[in-house]
Amino acid sequence: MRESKAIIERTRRIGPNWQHLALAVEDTALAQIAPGQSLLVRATDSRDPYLRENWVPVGFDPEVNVLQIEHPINRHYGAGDAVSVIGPIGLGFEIMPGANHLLLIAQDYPPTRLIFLMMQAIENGLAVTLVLTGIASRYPIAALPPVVEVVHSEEIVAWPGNKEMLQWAHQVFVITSPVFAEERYRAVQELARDARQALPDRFLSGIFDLTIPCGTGACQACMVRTRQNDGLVCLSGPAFDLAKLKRS
Amino acid sequence: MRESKAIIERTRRIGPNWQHLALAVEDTALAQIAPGQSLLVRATDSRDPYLRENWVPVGFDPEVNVLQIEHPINRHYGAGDAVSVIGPIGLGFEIMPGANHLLLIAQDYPPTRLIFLMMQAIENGLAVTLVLTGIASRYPIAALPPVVEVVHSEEIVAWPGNKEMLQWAHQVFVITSPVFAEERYRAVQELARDARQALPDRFLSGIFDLTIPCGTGACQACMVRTRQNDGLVCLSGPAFDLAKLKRS
Amino acid sequence: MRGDPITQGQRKGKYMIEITRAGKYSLIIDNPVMIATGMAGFDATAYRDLIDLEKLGAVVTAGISWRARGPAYGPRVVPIGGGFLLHTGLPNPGARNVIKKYSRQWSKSSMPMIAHVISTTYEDVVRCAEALEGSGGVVGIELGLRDDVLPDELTASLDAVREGSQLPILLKLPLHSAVDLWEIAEQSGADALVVAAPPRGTDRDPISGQLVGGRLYGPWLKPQVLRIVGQIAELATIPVIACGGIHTPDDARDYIGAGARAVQIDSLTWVNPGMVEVIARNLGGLELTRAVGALGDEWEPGLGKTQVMQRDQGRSAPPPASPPPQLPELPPRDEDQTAPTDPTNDL
Amino acid sequence: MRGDPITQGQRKGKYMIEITRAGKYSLIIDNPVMIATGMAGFDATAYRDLIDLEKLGAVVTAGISWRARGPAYGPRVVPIGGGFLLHTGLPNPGARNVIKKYSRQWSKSSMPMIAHVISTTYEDVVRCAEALEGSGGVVGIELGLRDDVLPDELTASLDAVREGSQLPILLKLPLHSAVDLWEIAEQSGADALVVAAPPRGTDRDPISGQLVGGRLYGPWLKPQVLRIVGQIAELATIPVIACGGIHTPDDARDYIGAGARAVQIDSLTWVNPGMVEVIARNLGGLELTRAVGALGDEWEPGLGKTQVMQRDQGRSAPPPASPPPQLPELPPRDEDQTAPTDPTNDL
Ligand SMILES: Cc1cc2nc3c(=O)[nH]c(=O)nc-3n(C[C@H](O)[C@H](O)[C@H](O)COP(=O)(O)OP(=O)(O)OC[C@H]3O[C@@H](n4cnc5c(N)ncnc54)[C@H](O)[C@@H]3O)c2cc1C
Ligand SMILES: Cc1cc2nc3c(=O)[nH]c(=O)nc-3n(C[C@H](O)[C@H](O)[C@H](O)COP(=O)(O)OP(=O)(O)OC[C@H]3O[C@@H](n4cnc5c(N)ncnc54)[C@H](O)[C@@H]3O)c2cc1C
Ligand SMILES: Cc1cc2nc3c(=O)[nH]c(=O)nc-3n(C[C@H](O)[C@H](O)[C@H](O)COP(=O)(O)O)c2cc1C
Ligand SMILES: Cc1cc2nc3c(=O)[nH]c(=O)nc-3n(C[C@H](O)[C@H](O)[C@H](O)COP(=O)(O)O)c2cc1C
Ligand code: FES
Ligand code: FES
Repeated sequence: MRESKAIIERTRRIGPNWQHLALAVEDTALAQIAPGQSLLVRATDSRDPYLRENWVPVGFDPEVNVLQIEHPINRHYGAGDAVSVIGPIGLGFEIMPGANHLLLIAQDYPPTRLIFLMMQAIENGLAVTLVLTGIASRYPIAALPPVVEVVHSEEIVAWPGNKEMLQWAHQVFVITSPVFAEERYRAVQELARDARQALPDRFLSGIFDLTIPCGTGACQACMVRTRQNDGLVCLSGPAFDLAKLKRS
Repeated sequence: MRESKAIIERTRRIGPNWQHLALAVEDTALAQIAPGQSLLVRATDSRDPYLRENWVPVGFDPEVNVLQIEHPINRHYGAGDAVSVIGPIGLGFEIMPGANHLLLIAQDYPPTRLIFLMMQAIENGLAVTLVLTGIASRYPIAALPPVVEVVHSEEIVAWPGNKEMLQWAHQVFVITSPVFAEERYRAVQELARDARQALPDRFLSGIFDLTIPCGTGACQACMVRTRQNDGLVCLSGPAFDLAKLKRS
Repeated sequence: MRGDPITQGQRKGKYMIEITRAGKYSLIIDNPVMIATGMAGFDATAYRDLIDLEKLGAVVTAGISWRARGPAYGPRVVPIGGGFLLHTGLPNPGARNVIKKYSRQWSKSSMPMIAHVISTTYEDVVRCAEALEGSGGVVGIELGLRDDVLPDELTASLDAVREGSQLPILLKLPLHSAVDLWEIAEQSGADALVVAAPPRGTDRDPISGQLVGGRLYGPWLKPQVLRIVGQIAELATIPVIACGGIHTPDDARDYIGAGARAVQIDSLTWVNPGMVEVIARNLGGLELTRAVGALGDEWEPGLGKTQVMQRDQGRSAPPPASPPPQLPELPPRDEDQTAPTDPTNDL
Repeated sequence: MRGDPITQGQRKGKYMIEITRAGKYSLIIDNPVMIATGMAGFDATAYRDLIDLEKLGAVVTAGISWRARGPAYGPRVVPIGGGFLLHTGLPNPGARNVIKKYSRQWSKSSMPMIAHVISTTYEDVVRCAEALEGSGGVVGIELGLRDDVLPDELTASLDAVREGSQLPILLKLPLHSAVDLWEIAEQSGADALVVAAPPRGTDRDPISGQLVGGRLYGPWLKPQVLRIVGQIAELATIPVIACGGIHTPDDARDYIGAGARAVQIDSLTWVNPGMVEVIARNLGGLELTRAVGALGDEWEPGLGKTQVMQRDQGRSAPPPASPPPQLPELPPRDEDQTAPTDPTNDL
């Protein structure tokens, strides 16, 4: 992990609340960035916000070393702005060998963390279904490739056809608000147990979108309560096998 | 004094360190703003900087309610940015009746506070000489009207021809760093006393460019040590008759 | 002092909040939001056109001493990260001159004025309190202390104010020693505790390069003060008034939730005066008696009552904050459990 | 402890700064800049590619207790105005596991590691100190305390560390009580005072809506801590190490100027790690002995020695800061008056 400079080359509004930033990175190590990993960015000389922001790539163009970043429109960035980048943060999502059907679920939470994975999976010929529940239903899907099946649901945990989908899926990634992660991830596990005989290891991964103060494993503020109390989102996250979490 | 909105309509670089912002004001009371007065501006939602900035007009176009603000290039402003304005702060400079020759002196300090006065004086047919000493020599004068006589000096307090100028001037405005104001304003008084028989009241005004936390007279942080200890820059400044100051 | 804040009816058709000890030294205001000392001058008229002062519960004057005080030498304002350092020297023309100049305005104003008395010598504080009570314009005295005040000095200063006047006394405690001093203050006759005076600090003025000592202000004061307000309000038997870094209605509500009877707004008054009014309007609706249908903590401008109710019912509660394993922290105060009884609930 | 910082020669061709009591418990480092506890994990290797660790004087580990501790429940980071609140619960796998995992790395590193010991029970602190000394990897122990620690607890914790080990003990004092506790700490055998641990506060997590209590970090800590460092360093007879809100080389120099022997960098490590190295490089040039031609306080990257001299001679001095009329404030420490004696002066 290194600190380097990057330049915002373009900004594009993709919906009422979301923008995409084309970020030209100088550190070629970032060319290896994988779905799941993110960047710690300081985009201003100001001390407000004080902590670095966690920027999530949704795409990468290796020809020109440009990352697509999805960011809420709570701030305006100008083309040409230089930012300081620390990264990559965390591990890439691990797709099990032979997993051809991916089920991605954004439970009442923006699916941003799932988009890069979705794009790469499609490129590699996998079948992908994206489930958007609760407020995630409002996420602008116009920009997504038509080959993705998108399912909307008002209800937060379950969705129409969830049983069948959990049956055919080879691997599932879920994201929800960290505030409700424990109860909601448990509910998804219940759904899956109801739907199928066995839950193989790594079948269900939950993404923990916690605030990342340091990104280096130093502060331990991003620890997820695994059986060993050793899961740091910034080092071994953001996705954790739901079967390995500690239950309170 | 009121709080109102204003829009930055245009930004223009006038030198390596200075920009002009065209500020469209919504509060028509600000159309009366006079040379010497300024605005307390919050230009960002961020809390850095925390205190409002003190913006100094250098011109005003009453037809369109647009103020020209002179601002160091330590921050970039975008056309269309809305800012919150409290003002006007302070009193306008008082020109004595019959004063036809103005001498404006920026001692090792940006002359920004003098420019609006200079422009109005010229418009009203007064003769104006602008003396720029020390670092003020680097101020970009290309944008100034050619009718102004500009004198440069390496030396901070005195300048070539100071005696003559202090003799013919009907009124003098001096600005310098608040850190050195006491000693430097005293030195200018000495120069003036050497140059002429009598120093009429209000002949020499010193400008105190202090930080203005409140702008309302509430905090008393901008108090200048006058004989009565009652001179608040934000209410009765920024210019004070040098004859009325307390000497330590 | 937590729970059962006293509301004895309504004045001007609004709420009544007793911000000092009940009885002889009771002081009642109708909105829990005040402006803190030093923020609005000696009579607040400077903010007439920036804030609707009628919406405020009270304003505390700038510091007043018996003898005149001049301004501090050298730099007086230093920007610091997300805030500033202020060193004024507490200039004021002395109590008699302040009263001469402002007491008419105080009496005319329908908004209660509380005089902030600088604790200098015993005799001077006595005279200052006498003169202020005699002026007839102020409803209470807030006593300010040195940042490193000793318990004996605190007691002596309180005695001096009481010797000079029968006005309710609000004691403003320094941040760092508030937890150690509040009990002595309560026992020595303070009628309310103002928690806290901003801490003093030292930083370098970037313009002159000089080191400057002064009071520190900024939004980061709030979490420091909130913790201490919670600790003191838990135990004190006289009202606690919270002061420190309030910048939003939610900041003010957090203090009320921690047990403060009222709040004082500090530097927000300068950087965003309009927001002071918004906070007073918001907290003005804080019906501390929880009358039928009142929602203590759910007001947003533009949100109708029914919408509020609906939103409240639909919300899924976050899991309760569990205490950390071995590190006891003052638990957040339980929210008032009174259920809203408005019949529209059933719609 | 002001003045005459001890410099007993050079190690690795650099300076030597004694950051603890001279004698048996002396600890010498070669750069006055360290990283504070909790900021760089248990062995700092996470910052290997972000900071040239060789430039630092030392790194303090994250908190270590005898027994393992789990992470805090609920939200652990809350942004506050210009900073943040952090509530981790001080998770660590227990002293034996920490030592097993990191002591090889500690011994290998040429940068001194100081272990931060969490003051739990007497017995556990003794065992923890024993184990750490036995590991052979750390050069000293920094003892951390509860924010509301009582004098007796402080003394007992110091005793426990001393019973368990003969390593130099740095005691980290809480901000609010540092002025009251430093003397007891000095008398009870602390070998250095770290001023200060960040204050605790309470604020509302905007994501979950919950109140969270934790430590507060941000640049505004610096003026609060600088004042206290000045007060304590004036009187203490053991070295003072300053910690709080350092974000620039000038912040660090202000602490040294106030009498600190060394400094610890806190949250800057996370938000701008590159600057930590710049500060260490800058302060590395702070020749505390003021050798011939050395300029203690005038280093800027890219500025040659001769230019520095010229600039220094040409500068017109700002007027001295006059004390305010009646409010005595700790005067800024007199700058060392030793004139530079480099012959190039005369050019
Ligand atoms: C059952 C019930 C429960 C209530 N609960 C709350 C509560 O929890 N919190 C609460 O604050 N109020 C609450 N209110 C409303 C409260 O009692 C006041 O009516 C309200 O705060 C406006 O007070 P005011 O005297 O300033 O109104 P007015 O003097 O009538 O002022 C009205 C004007 O001020 C504006 N205004 C009002 N409030 C605000 C604001 N917050 N921000 C900006 N502009 C504003 C309005 O747009 C309007 O233009 C409640 C009212 C009822 C009937
Ligand atoms: C008479 C004299 C007085 C001095 N006074 C001071 C003083 O007051 N303060 C002081 O800091 N140093 C001072 N120095 C220099 C100091 O002794 C060190 O040489 C200097 O800090 C670099 O140390 P280093 O070991 O990191 O250098 P090296 O390991 O040799 O590092 C050199 C590299 O680091 C870069 N670098 C060095 N310093 C910095 C910096 N501050 N910021 C960013 N990059 C840097 C250089 O560009 C270069 O690439 C003085 C030197 C002399 C001879
Ligand atoms: C004798 C004495 C009395 C003081 N009384 C007050 C006071 O009433 N209110 C207050 O805010 N500060 C008071 N202070 C002092 C604070 O510690 C600080 O000096 C004061 O806030 C001055 O603020 P300044 O930094 O703007 O000069 C007093 C200080 C002294 C020495
Ligand atoms: C028994 C006990 C020992 C403590 N020791 C330390 C310590 O060694 N270092 C420290 O930073 N905080 C220590 N603290 C506590 C602080 O007050 C605070 O709880 C600690 O910094 C935990 O940080 P957190 O807010 O991240 O959970 C201790 C608290 C307790 C109850
Ligand atoms: S963000 Fe600090 S340990 Fe993960
Ligand atoms: S700026 Fe506050 S009184 Fe002038």
